[in-house]
Amino acid sequence: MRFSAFKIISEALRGHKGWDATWRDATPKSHYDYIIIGGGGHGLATAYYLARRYGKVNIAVIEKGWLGGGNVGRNTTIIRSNYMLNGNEPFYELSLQLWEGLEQDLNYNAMVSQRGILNLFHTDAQRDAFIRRGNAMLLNGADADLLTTAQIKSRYPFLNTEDARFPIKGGLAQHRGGTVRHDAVAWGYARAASRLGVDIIQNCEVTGLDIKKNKCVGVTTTRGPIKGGKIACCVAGSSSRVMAMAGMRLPIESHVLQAFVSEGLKPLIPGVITFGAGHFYCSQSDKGGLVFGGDIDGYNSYAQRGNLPVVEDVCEGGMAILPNLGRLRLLRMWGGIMDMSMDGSPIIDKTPIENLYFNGGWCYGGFKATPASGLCYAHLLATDTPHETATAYRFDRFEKGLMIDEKGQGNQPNLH
Amino acid sequence: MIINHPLLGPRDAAEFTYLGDASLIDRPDGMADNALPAFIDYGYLRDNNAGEHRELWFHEQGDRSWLVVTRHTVTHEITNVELASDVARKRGRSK
Amino acid sequence: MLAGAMRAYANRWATAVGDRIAIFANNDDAHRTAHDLHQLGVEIAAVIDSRPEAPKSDNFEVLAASEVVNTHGRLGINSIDVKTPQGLRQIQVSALGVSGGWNPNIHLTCHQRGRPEWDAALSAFVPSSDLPKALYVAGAANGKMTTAAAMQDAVTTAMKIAKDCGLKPKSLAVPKTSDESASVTPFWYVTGTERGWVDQQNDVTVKDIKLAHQENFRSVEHLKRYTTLGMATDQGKTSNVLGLAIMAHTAGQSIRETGTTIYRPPYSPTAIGVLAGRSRDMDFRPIRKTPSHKWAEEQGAVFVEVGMWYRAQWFPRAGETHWRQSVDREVETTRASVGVCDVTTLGKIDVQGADAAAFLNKIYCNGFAKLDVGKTRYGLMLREDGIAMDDGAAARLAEDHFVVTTTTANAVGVYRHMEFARQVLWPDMDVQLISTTESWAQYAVAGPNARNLLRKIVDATFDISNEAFPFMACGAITVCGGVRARLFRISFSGELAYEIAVPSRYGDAMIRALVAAGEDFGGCAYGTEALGVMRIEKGHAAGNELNGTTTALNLGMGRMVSTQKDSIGAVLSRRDGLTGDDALKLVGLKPCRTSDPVPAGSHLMTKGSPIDAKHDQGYVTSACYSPTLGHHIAIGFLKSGDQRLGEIVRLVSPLTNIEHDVEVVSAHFVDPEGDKLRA
Amino acid sequence: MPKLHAVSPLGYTTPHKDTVGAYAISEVTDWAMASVTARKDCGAAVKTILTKILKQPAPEVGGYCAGEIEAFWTGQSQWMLAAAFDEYEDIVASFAGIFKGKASLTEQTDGWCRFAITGPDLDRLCSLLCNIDMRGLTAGKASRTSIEHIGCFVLRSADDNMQIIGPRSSAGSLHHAIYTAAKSAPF
Repeated sequence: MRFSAFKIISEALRGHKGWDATWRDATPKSHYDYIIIGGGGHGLATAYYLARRYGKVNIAVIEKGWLGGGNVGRNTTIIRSNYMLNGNEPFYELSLQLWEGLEQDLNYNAMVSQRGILNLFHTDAQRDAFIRRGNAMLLNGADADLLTTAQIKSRYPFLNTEDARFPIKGGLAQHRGGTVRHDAVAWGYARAASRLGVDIIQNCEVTGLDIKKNKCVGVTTTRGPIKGGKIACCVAGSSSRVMAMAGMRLPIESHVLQAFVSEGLKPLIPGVITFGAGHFYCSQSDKGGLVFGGDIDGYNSYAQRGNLPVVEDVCEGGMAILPNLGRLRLLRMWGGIMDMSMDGSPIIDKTPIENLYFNGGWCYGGFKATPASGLCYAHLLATDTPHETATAYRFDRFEKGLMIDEKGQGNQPNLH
Repeated sequence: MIINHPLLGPRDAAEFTYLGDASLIDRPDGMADNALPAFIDYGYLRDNNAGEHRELWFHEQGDRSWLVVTRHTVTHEITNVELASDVARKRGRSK
Repeated sequence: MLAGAMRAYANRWATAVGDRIAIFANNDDAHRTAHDLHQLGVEIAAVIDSRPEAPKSDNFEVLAASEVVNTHGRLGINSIDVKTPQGLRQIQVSALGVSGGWNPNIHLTCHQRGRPEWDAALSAFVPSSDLPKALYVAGAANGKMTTAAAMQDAVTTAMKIAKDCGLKPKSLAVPKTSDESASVTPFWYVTGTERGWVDQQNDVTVKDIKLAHQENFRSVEHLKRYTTLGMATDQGKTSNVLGLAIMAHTAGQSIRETGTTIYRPPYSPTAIGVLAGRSRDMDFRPIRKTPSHKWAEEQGAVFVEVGMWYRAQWFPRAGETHWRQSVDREVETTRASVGVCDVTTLGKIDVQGADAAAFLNKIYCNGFAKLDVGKTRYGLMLREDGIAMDDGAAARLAEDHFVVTTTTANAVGVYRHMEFARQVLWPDMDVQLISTTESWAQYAVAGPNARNLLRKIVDATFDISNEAFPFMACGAITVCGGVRARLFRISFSGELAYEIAVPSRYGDAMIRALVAAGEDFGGCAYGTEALGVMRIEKGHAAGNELNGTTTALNLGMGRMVSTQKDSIGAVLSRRDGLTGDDALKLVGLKPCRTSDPVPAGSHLMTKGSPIDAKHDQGYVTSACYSPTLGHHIAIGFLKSGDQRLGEIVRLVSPLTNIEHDVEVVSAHFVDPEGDKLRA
Repeated sequence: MPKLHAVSPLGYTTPHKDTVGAYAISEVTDWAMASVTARKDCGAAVKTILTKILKQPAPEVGGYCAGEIEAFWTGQSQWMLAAAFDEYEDIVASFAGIFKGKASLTEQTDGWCRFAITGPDLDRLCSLLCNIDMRGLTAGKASRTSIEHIGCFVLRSADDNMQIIGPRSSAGSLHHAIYTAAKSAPF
């Protein structure tokens, strides 16, 4: 069944009786050529591109809980490709381009909205760094625009430009950035993958990796053992736990990142705005609630819930640039587990164990990477060579000293 | 979260700054033959377990002690707090 | 509306929501609502109870085993259709109250991700039996829905808490209360009608839930996300149980099998301004001012925020209409005669103890053990991953006493790092640390007349001649007739220069005295902009160069990393990827056409190569107009830069529409041999 | 040669004082201060010397000994020693002899601003400012904590008398925080 305007009209006339299941709930088979561990955005996208772009069949995605229940369902929905370093920018630009064509590609409305993203800066040094970054974006074929304080004032009149402790001195905008309905991304990929024959298996937790003579030949799960040709781990915050089953220690720590939503209000914020003198970012969902966030809580956590000091810090950051939010009520907060890597950049690579592959270390930037992560991981799985935009995302970059450290914080994951 | 400081008693976690895994105490010898692989392991690889975790916190807004906190990374329950200097000595870091 | 709300309006605020009310319910408590309203004089049209065994009343009609199946009215309700065992009836009403019974208030038990459990007898979720340590629930929140049961539960729970705390509580009598009936029989939705409202805020209907099921959004989490059930301001307090009961029914599962989503904080929507408190507008973060702040204000200084500090950027004089005029004058005056600059904000850490020198040897990549007392040395501090962390000068005031300076931005982080090294890495070194940043007001005095100026300030008993107090000397002195001070002969500007520190309470007087003394030589005060210009002219790295990704090698200081000792970061700084032949090197850049700017943030391309990211050769970190040289200059990082002096490269900044040729030169634009420093 | 005149952390030539309702908030500038940190293995010896100087037992963890010469605990084997500014302006030189290399002394006098606060129900006033357990901070106790993002020491000399010591550069912000709290105090 394809979604179309005609289908919507005809279903409306027939009482919507004809819509079928968005994806098929599969029962595990005894063997797959590709087993993708993790039914989040990245895992589902990997399965989809593996089937669609690389023509592979006999693929399973196994998910310990419900599909899309990890970070793809608990983020602030922002997409952008405003990176500085050559190891990152081509990858994220590929991702943004995939977002731009996603809905046609998947035949699913993921509400991709290129409403723009604006990073404010507040010091001369920040301006210099943002110019360097904006130039890197343009040199990589992305878009970037430097805005003056006056331009910002006229476009975003509600920002605090009058009585600010750290006055706004300008901003770097990426007009192609924006937001996407996060849950719909998981559903869209699930539906498209399922239609290509991918088995999506929910409530199936991996309890062990079947490794014989340094070769991974399958997984054991709560729904029985499954043999596999290639086993691909794609579990974000649970990366260390799953890879520990293969005896691997990773350059990753798990940390909790909180996100917040306010009660709904009429359109106020036209795009995504980030504060540069504290950590706060905000956009407005199509339902009207402000969706915002800030720093990770800062200590290792698998708790999917946050702590109050960061709530306070985020609200302070919000009030610093958007003082008109004072009486707006915060409705709900939640936490996701971030696989914070040692340089703030991800890993898409083979492991030292044959046929075992790894995708993780997304820190808190995984959502925007979803399409490119899936495509590049599929490329690696299908061809055993890294995708051209992901050649830097290797395990060995730490021993070689080739870190991709956008923030310059070094090997302290909670600072990235 | 409340951290029960071994000298000062219960204090709000907001007074502290986090560093990471307590294995950072075990800094390798920079002059040893195998220094490079030892430092790569020390600097970059972590157990990152879901469960009991020993980790370093600095009482920045307090007495400036570095502490080793034993905390459960799923429940956040803190079961032990020690002065990092004591732990370091026990682990053989005396000069 | 909810029947409970009608009762609250009536009992608490003496407000009747209508003059003729019907109540549709499945539980005894709703009859109490009807009773209360009746007592207050509101006409009860009927109580429609889905249960065959509904309680009877003398005061109003009760229709047992009945359901409201439709409502009528345009702007408000004026009648309802009721399906009774006897047939369909239309009843005139002005308001309809609905009541599905009560849910325990379990929200707080979910905030640590506790999973509520279904209690079939209660037809509601109750707190998880596996609660976090030290969390107890009593009363209605624990599913004890009558006053007497809640009281009993409170006493039992209090006893349990006391026992768990190791106390031996005396037994407590339970207060006597009424024990009204709370009987309820589940009734989830009216069949035969499509648009039964489930979430009244987000307009989720029975039909939407059935459609979610049809499209495989069957997990309660999917149901919530797909239909937006429970995501409005009540956060599902009125709709969640209903919604998932309908899903369970549709899926042919029990509610226990279907499960529930969990509630997230806050319990009540909370104003963002409340959570932010006073930290807003100018009070967002505290302000740090140096002791000369008031003086600088009097001079009309333009301030800039550097971290929490406010620093004077430049001091405009009459007739100067553009900031560059002021900055150029300050630089020219300093280079020609003498200038005074407030450098109080630099971090200062006192390092004492028998192992102080050995400790600094660990902290800095270069050697400190052999530094003579009375001397200062530049120190470069690496992070353990081999990347440059901070730099500064360490002055040896005594055999066992150093004072270390840090950059303004990194003062807090460096102190924390040094405490880590002291307490955790080398816990038995005899070394003590304390910050003295705020104790001293410190001023740079720079320029050929710096010594002449200081001779008017420093007490005559101290010989500050070049011979007695050479480049990199330091020591305790007195100024202005006995005020304790410290003098360091260090230079950031490349001029003959000193930094002089006095206790902060004298800082205001000191800056006035220094500037007044400088006037005899035509000197002036200079701000952070002129400071920046002079350090770029001299090729000194600062924050833009120490950006967290650069190594000593990149900064042109690779040989400083000693191989003779074990210092923090030395090992990892030697990794292949950081030491390749094409590593970035700090270079100077000057425009081929002297009128061109060389702005920071530009990228560098080999001349003739395509202009794209693949061919990127480096980037500009710091730039300024050099009044000394009469054109713009910059420093930046270029691949193999030290091998490329004299090469013409392409500077590009597509973001600001700049592209032109620049020449790669030494980063030391002014006095490369350092003759001025030692004069 | 010019004479150097001192100014207070708030920038006045004489210490500033405010009265807000029942509260008096006074800038205090007449203490010289030095940190005293025991050298390796000298903790006990330094305590003995401090006891001699203070003429009362040296403060234990979290302790504050008021007096003509006063001291409070700031960290492991570390104290802040304070004495009258007029007499002890060069406080390190004044006490270096008595510690005889058993402790590292560092002048801290001008690193800090100090506000004395007197008035009723200081526990509640301070609970508007910081998150330490004020009821536990009885007379003779000291604690370092954060007040509106400013790291401060809070000393209690009596039920109705506290001292807040904060970084000198943030004197204005700290004063504003205390003043605002006193004004907001509904008691």
